[in-house]
Amino acid sequence: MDLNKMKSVVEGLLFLAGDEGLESKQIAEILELNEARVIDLMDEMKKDFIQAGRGIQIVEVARAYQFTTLPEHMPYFEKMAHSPTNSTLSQAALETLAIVAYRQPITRSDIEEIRGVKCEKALHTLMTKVLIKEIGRAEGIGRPILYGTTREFLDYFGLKDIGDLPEPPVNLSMELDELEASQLFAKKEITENDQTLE
Amino acid sequence: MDLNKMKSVVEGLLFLAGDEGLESKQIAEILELNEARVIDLMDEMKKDFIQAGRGIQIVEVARAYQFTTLPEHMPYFEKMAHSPTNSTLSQAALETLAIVAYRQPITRSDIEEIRGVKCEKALHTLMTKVLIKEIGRAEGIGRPILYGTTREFLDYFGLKDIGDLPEPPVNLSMELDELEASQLFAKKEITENDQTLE
Amino acid sequence: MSYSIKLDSFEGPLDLLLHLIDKAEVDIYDIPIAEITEQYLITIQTMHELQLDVASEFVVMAATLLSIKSKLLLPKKEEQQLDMSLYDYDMDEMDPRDDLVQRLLEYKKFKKVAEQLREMEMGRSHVFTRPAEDLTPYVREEEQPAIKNVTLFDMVQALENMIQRLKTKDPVTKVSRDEVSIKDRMTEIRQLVKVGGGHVRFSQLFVNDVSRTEIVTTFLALLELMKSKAITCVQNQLFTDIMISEVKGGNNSGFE
Repeated sequence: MDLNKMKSVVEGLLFLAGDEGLESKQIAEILELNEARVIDLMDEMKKDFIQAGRGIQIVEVARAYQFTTLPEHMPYFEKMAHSPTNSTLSQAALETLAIVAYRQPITRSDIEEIRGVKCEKALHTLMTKVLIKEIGRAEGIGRPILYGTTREFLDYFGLKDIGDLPEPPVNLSMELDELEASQLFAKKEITENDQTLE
Repeated sequence: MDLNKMKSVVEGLLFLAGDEGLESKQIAEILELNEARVIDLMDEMKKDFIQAGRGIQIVEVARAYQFTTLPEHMPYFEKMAHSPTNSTLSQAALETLAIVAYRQPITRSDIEEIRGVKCEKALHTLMTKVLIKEIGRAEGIGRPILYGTTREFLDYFGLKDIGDLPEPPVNLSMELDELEASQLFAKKEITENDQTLE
Repeated sequence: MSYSIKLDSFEGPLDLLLHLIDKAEVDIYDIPIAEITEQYLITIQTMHELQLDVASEFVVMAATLLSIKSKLLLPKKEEQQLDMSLYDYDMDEMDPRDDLVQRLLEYKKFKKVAEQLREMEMGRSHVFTRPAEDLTPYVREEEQPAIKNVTLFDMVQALENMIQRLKTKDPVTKVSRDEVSIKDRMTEIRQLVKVGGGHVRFSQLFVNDVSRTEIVTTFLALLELMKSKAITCVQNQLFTDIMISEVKGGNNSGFE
């Protein structure tokens, strides 16, 4: 594989990796190169990107290479976020909203459990748009906030009441349960390993 | 804003937009340019990307510009990525989909009339994959459901819009004649070459 | 028949007919009905002998072919007389094959298009993209725009996408300590069931914002109790809570 092809493949890889990024070791495996060679390659690419005036840059976060946008372009991204054609909800917000709708009342940590990622920002967005609200506190330590959907949520989607929500196309609730279960089992393995370590 | 800055900003915008993409109208709003100028700019950037041997490309899907990786790099991504098209459709589903795409809005019985077989299962598959949806009811007895294609349909096949569908063959009975004609032309060419060789 | 055909590879009677016409290398506008009908019937017969499911559509088409064949055999005059009462005079000239030819051409058109779609599908499956970034960080607090263009469907779709995404992802591994033993939890559950008069809802087992480990332990404890037939679990409907009930006269200890 020549240098240009390598750079081209790495660009595709980093594009797909998103904010999880890729470590030099992972890139080395995929390209079948040694890691030192990859580190050199990445340094070279960083410079290439700056020199070419590219709109994305390569940064290293927690030992992983990832693409990010340029800070000086911030005003345009703000505009994009405010664009009337773009005033829909982000995928993250939609997912969170769906989980709240189908599983309310639900705490933040339960939502995060299902989604596998933090959702503080998404919850904040949904609260600001009055699609969800605090509907109480769970019992127990810390008495975490319980979230539920609002009247505005029903209005917006033209629902009479929450029981009016559509059956998900696939057997969503079962899938969710399975997913939770599989994550639980993954956890169980870890716990058991832990015990054997003791 | 100079051209290079514009291109750089657009790159950042498309990077953030991911698989949702951005329409020329949206880009025009954000950059405060007119839409025609944006379309030119995008055409130019498409070429730039190819020329520079970039690892991502600009494609137009469902009227929105988006970045995708290059098909020739597929082997490197298989391990880590999710494809917009991860399983292929059955022949029955594909034929049914073709009929819906070209004849929408269309009822199930009209589709079955054309295919000569029942297609309940195929329709169900296509609905589950959100490639088609109910877009209304026909007049008359039973008010049967009318089906049409979705945005996901465009995405699935990488189509700009529904007008981007391949032209259906106009006159199939001509095929034989065309074949003969093309063979004649081929023959003629050879004859001509023959002559020039002489 | 001089050639063999894969019987299960036909999408329907029209597909089979197109295949036979292709093989016979005849003009679709001038189908030798007798010949094609014979081959069609042989194919159906073979399907039957191989105990393949011959869908009713294939049989209906056989009947159609036979009917066309017999119409063609009728002397022209008689046909005219028969038709006169039913159709206009200009219909007299109609070839009984016309309807079928039109259907075949129409179907063939979509078969061709389907082929092209197949290629496009393949092309698309070779490229990848990334999910859109959450733009919320770029939104200034004071002016959150109202939502637009979001449908219920979008929401459900988002959930489905998430499931697909999570399914393909390796679970993130974080090590934590097991604080409550399964045995302890089993005892607790049995107490809760007793306090609840023989029943307790699944959700009631988690009164506070519990950790994953606790959920796991509870879950495993439940499985143990079910295995030892000390309790039963019933869920009436999707989304509804699971009801945990004591088994009357079941294993009272719940322990091995």
